[in-house]
Amino acid sequence: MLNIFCPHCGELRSEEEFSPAGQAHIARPLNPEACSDEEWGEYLFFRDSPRGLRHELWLHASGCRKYFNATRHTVSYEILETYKIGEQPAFTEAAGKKSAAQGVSA
Amino acid sequence: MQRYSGFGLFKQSLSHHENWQRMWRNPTPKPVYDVIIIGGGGHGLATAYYLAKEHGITNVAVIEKGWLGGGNTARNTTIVRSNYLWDESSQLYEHSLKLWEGLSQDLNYNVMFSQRGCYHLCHTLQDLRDAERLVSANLLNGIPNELLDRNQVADEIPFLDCSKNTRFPILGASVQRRAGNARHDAVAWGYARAADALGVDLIQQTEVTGFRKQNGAVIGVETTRGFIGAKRVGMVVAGNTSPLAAKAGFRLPLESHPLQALVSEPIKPIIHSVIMSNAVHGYISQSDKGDLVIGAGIDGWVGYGQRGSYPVIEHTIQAIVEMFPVLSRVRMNRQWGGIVDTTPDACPIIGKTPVPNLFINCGWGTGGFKATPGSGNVFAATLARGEPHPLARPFNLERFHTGALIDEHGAAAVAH
Amino acid sequence: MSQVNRLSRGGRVDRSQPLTFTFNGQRYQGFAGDTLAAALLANGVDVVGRSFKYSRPRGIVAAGAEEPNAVIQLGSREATQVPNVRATQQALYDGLVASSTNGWPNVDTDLMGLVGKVGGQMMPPGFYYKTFMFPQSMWPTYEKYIRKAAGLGRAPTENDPDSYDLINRHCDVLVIGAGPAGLAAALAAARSGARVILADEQEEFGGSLLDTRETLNGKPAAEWIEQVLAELKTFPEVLLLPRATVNGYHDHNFLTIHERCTDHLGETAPLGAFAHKPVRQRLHRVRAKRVVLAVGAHERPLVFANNDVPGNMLAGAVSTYVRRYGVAPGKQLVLATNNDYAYRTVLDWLDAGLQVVAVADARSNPRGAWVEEARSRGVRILTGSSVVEVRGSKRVKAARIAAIDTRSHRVTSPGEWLECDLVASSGGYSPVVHLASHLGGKPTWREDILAFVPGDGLGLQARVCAGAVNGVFALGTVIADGYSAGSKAATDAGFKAVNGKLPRAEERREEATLALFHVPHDKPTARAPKQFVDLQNDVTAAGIELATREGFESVEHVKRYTALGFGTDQGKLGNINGLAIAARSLGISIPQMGTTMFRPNYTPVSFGAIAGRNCGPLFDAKRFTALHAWHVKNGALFEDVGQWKRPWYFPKPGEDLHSAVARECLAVRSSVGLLDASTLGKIDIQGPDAREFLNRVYTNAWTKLDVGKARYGLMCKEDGMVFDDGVTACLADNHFLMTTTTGGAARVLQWLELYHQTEWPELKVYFTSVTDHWATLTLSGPNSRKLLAEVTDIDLDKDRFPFMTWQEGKVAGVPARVFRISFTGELSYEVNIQADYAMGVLEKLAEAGKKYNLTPYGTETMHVLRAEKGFIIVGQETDSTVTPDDLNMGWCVGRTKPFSWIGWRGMNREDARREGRKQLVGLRTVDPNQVLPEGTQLVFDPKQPKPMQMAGHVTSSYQSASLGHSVALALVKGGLSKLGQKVYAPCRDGRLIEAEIVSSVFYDPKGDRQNI
Amino acid sequence: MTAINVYNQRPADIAGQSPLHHAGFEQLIGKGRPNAGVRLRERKLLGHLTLRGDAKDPAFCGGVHQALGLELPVALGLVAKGETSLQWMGPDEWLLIVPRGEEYATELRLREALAGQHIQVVNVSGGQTILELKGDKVRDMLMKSTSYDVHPDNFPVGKAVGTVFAKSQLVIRHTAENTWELLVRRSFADYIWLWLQDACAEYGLAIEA
Repeated sequence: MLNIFCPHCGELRSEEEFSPAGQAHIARPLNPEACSDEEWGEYLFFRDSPRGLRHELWLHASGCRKYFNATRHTVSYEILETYKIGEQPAFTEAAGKKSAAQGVSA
Repeated sequence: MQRYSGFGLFKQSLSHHENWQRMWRNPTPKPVYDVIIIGGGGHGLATAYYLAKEHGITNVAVIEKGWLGGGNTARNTTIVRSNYLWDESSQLYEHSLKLWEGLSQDLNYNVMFSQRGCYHLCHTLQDLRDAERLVSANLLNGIPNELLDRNQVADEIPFLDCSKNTRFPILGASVQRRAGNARHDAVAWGYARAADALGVDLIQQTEVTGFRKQNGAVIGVETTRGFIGAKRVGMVVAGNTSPLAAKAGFRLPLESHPLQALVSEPIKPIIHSVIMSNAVHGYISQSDKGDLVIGAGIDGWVGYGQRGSYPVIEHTIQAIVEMFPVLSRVRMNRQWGGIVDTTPDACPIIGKTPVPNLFINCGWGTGGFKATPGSGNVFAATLARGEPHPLARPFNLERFHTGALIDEHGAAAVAH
Repeated sequence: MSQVNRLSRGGRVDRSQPLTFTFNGQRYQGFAGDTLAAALLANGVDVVGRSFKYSRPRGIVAAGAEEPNAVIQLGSREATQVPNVRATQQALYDGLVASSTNGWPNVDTDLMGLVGKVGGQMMPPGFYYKTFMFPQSMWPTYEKYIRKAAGLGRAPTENDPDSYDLINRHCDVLVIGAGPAGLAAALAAARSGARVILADEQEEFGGSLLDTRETLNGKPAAEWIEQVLAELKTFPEVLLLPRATVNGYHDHNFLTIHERCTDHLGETAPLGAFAHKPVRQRLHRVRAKRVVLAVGAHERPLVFANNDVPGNMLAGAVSTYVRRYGVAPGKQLVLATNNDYAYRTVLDWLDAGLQVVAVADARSNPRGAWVEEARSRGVRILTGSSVVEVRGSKRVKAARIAAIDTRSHRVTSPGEWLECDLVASSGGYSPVVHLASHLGGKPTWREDILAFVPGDGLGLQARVCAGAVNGVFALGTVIADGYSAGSKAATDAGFKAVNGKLPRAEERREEATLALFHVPHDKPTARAPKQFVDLQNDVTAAGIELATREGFESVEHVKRYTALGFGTDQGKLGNINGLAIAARSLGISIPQMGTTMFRPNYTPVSFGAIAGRNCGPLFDAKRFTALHAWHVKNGALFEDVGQWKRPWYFPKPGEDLHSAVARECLAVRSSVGLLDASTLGKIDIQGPDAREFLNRVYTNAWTKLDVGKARYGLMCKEDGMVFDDGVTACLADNHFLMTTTTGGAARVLQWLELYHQTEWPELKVYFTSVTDHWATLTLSGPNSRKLLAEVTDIDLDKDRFPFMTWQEGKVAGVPARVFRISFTGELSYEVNIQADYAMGVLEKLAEAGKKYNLTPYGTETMHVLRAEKGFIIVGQETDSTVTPDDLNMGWCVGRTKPFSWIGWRGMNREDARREGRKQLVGLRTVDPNQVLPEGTQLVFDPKQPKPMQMAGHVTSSYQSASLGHSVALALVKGGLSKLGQKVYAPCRDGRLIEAEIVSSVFYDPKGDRQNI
Repeated sequence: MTAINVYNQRPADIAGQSPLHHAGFEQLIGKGRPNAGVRLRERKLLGHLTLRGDAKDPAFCGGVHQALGLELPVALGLVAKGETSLQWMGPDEWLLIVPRGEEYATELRLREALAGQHIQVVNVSGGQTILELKGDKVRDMLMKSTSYDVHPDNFPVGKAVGTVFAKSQLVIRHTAENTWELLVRRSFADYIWLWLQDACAEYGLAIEA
């Protein structure tokens, strides 16, 4: 069971308090009317599902009811960081950074 | 191929079983094949078998990064059924179920397919409406299915708590009597042995690391044992589809999630069919060895670790004890997880990809095992012709652009 | 009642407390402190079970969790049966009743054993894949007999009288295993001030110290256990958990501990103080900052011919029974070993005054301290030799010791048959790497100790290993290793380590173990008598070799083809031997072969313990409205809607569903009815951008909704499919009250928050759920105005309080907000009251309503009434594939709204706009009294063959008492262009119901009645 | 203030029914086991207001202080003055509990102090109740019910945490030594009551006035 640092509550909480909400940083197109069916379909359904780091949206459903982002490794399940909506991740697959301790996030 | 039979077994026993042949060869890859199938799970092996058997294409390699049948084929709860809602999916799964019904003889390998029936319990009025809709659709599609009331359910399923004072009382159930279980490993091994006998090369411990393209079209795969050429490549790698598709340069409407299951210690048979409940959220059957085989819902996040989160196990066990209170003192032996590639409409994607000569068969989500023969059969036809088999056609990738989804999530929870 | 094998002295059992128990119908006596296995051995019970496949007699092999054979059925009463209890882990209590799980007519004379002997040769691994195929129709019959042989024990057929419990724990250091390493680790961690949990699976703490012949500080090791425990008990933040097995090591240092609270007292928990029945077992859900794994090692047996005959035991187990339980499981001992440590068994046996026939040591020239001690005490030691075969059926009668060459894997002398009744074997020690590998980390092979030790666990487990699991075996070193592991764990968790003096153990010369797993036989493995690797699953060395010959080369293939390690012991004894045999057969090394995956649980856990309290009434929350007690008093039956219990209908004596609903419907249509609508989701929305937000999340326009008015709205997901609906009222310029469906309340609020928090944070708006704050009483029917007027100060005049508006005022003396909206098509008022005061209002309304025949109605009547009006229910008319246009609700779609609201782009995709989509229509059956079954599929051409082309399906269907005919709603392909045409419902029961496609509004199509 | 509808929803002269009215606590007082490990009291029918606003805006913090005389608590904080308490629920959300009947006047006072700001004040009094738990076994009972660490080192007095509780969710408030409060939603109250009786059975549960 994951241990997730809620960036709003400021502490680690058990996974039971959270709901995963899919891939993070999927912005709604600013002008949906300008999207082709193909582009709209990509926005709706096409997601990254990498073996490795993934930026995810989570909801602290039983806690502060806020959405936030997490950078999580999809094989090891380590959470490298959690960060608020609107912020950018410090860890990306390209940067190839690796965390020291598991479950502990900034 | 050395033919298997009771007599053969007796004959071999006289020579202390020292003369059984290998079930499949361990071949060195050829430089080029007509068709390469990436993924030596049940679906990939079935594809290879039907390519050889039904389409005469035997210059085929199955490339497996681990061991045959080592992915979800080895980690599922072995349920086989075809009672799906929409015409497109019920016909595909029924095609599969019909192949199951003769599979042991076809492969000369006992896959222990037992048609002991599968019950879907109804706990709410909307469940009953949905069941009626499903049963009715199945019947008109020529797929036998029945709807039972509470008393019939109580009569047919011993020890199921059908009393009215449970949290979610059972109001009825649909039952597909031709549904059941099969021995999961045997399916992979049976197809492997039969495909090998027809000349298919099964190449284990070899990972595909990339695709080689010419003019945008795939001409072969890069592997940990070097380049292997192919006229067509079929990708049948379930949970690993997204990362592999990324190597081929395209994205898919897929997420790979952990799907957990567990078994009890072996006990004397007490559960004689497959029993599923969406409302209480668990399902159960009992293997021929006596293990209660119990399944859960998928974990909500992407994961390739072949393990999920503990609360899912807890909730599933609660559901089982809620349904069958007499199992409270039975003990859970082992749990595990598979990696299931899920699509937004809970239906597979079978057919062409944006890359010429590269075909996919993926997105089976939680329902892949039951589809093994049908999936392999229609995908073989698709690879042989270069065009989707008619049953596979609705399951194209384009549906996620046009919106022609085939939503098998089941009717949404009732409102008001 | 005599305990023939009980030694006259020694052991930790309490000879002053005899306990009686029954095994296979026979009464025996044991002592307090015994395990069931110890007591059975004390009474000379050799055969405890029959093997799974060959029905061979089997006896007790081990003394702990690794026991494969002594798996018994426990329980004297039906309800308290427990299947598959390991006798080696079950404490003896007075009155214990146990039996073997297989064997017919009984375990001593099992007729299936004959089948095993005769047919065994026909049952190599995977034999069932190769037969039972012909004819195809016979498989169910074959399977019936296969299933007869399935399983070990049986489940009870009555409900469990016991209760179970979960408890969440957090600690700095969890120490797993309370042997010498674990005790030292716990001490070190406790002294640092950390929160410590020490858990051990056995009845008492001490682990190997409980039966060791070694001393600490020159005194019996048990004294040091007492010292450590006494000190640990002085720390308030230390929790000691005996009888508690750590079974799973999950992600992010979450572990589960299965504590057996009363299993040592009886088959069901005994009543405690205040007639309280304590929990039988408790599952601890632990989040540990750091873990110390001090779980020890399992001894491996050697694999030789007939090594399954009762009387074959692990060397260490023999010592345990002698020293800890005062039981000698035989008279004449032969030891087969490849290591020094096993010689302790010989010394213990001699100390007990018993006869050692011989030791077969596979090493050529062993000179360790205990070897020399045995030699000096006159023990015959045959070096370079092993037991290659055993004779006996229900008890070992003799063992053949022969010289062997381990390199060429050959027997090099005919050897010698020695009479004996007990063969102890030791093939080395396998660290218990299970927990360390639960997250997928692979164990590492160490050639120096011929064993796998925990790997780095991929860095996913914040743990330290200590003692034997670490490959550290000498007692003094083990304690030092434990203490330093405990210190390290505490330091890593943020505490300061405290040095401590450690007890002194004796130094002893000990030599290396020789690599021997499978003992060669004169005959080839396939032809030799069976050499068992996995006793529970009857997996033999020959079977493993056969698997590799047939092409099963991966360790997982071998495991799956032979069933090696699939038993309830999960291969704790057999797996390494099996790997070694497969590796040799394939010509590769053991580490090249690798191990299979280790999965929770380490040992099995009761379903009840995993479920805890969350069963029965607590399986899921029931949600109730403030008026529930009134509904109960008025005879309501309830429908589950999500977690809510909603009144379904209110039958009067003698009424069934249909007659009650007909009465309720007519009452609403003719006078006035009352519905508890409190379960609808309600969201208070405030902010200057509230209106804009509504414009974006609803399909229709909200810009012009005036204060005081209310409007119905549809919500879609981005794919253009309907997902919720409801009425939203404008309470003030920047203030709205949204209602949602009952089932959708939480999901809608979450969805609003999602868009606000992630997409449009710039919009100034807040959402707060007020679902539970307001109770909602709906009065519906032509007399609702008259009734309400009697209890309210609100002016109900139809012009001053028109349809789709709201007013504030007192109802029955309580401040209320009243909404004039209607889901029945009748004049209706939804009265919203702070829930605390709703009951009083309801009682006054009911009193005042008597003269209008005010009739409470439930969801069923609500469904009928709204269906008569063609109003949809999300989730019944929709299923996530239905657009507003499909519902013929285009009037609710704001096609010109400036912002591209959620769903607009989606419903304009190619497939959502194609011809021939299913559309919502009404159906009138040609026979007005026939009611279409809800859910039934429809066809245009009933004569077509199967598979039929389906036209759609019935979503709602009722007999309408008001209209005198049935009404149905259906989604029909192209339905709106087919009004007047016929469709057919081929029903399950064989009926073919013919119906006409009509408008979905059956009742009062102009809507006059709700507008009066 | 026409932009927002503020409405006094509580009748002055009518007795209300709290969410656990049907449990009949009055009849259970004094009937439990002697020296019960858990003592329970419903703090019922209080005024509950949800307050939303921008914590980073000094005007908001100042306005709240002006209206209530309480500092806006930061994450997981709970402050109290007499019978009034203010609790952090989320980064832009607080729960204000005032004596019964004072919620309307309090809302008006808050709105006056925060005039012109984008805020939300919602009366939620009818939708929730407070269960106060005292006794030396409360912590053990909480451990059975929530995965949150209730050790005083982690959960000191003055902290309040929204978390899972049994199969539901609620807020746990540590208000004094060995004194805890559960903030329970009305429709779940019966379930929580059922759970508490079961989970406290081994410690003894006494109802207090």
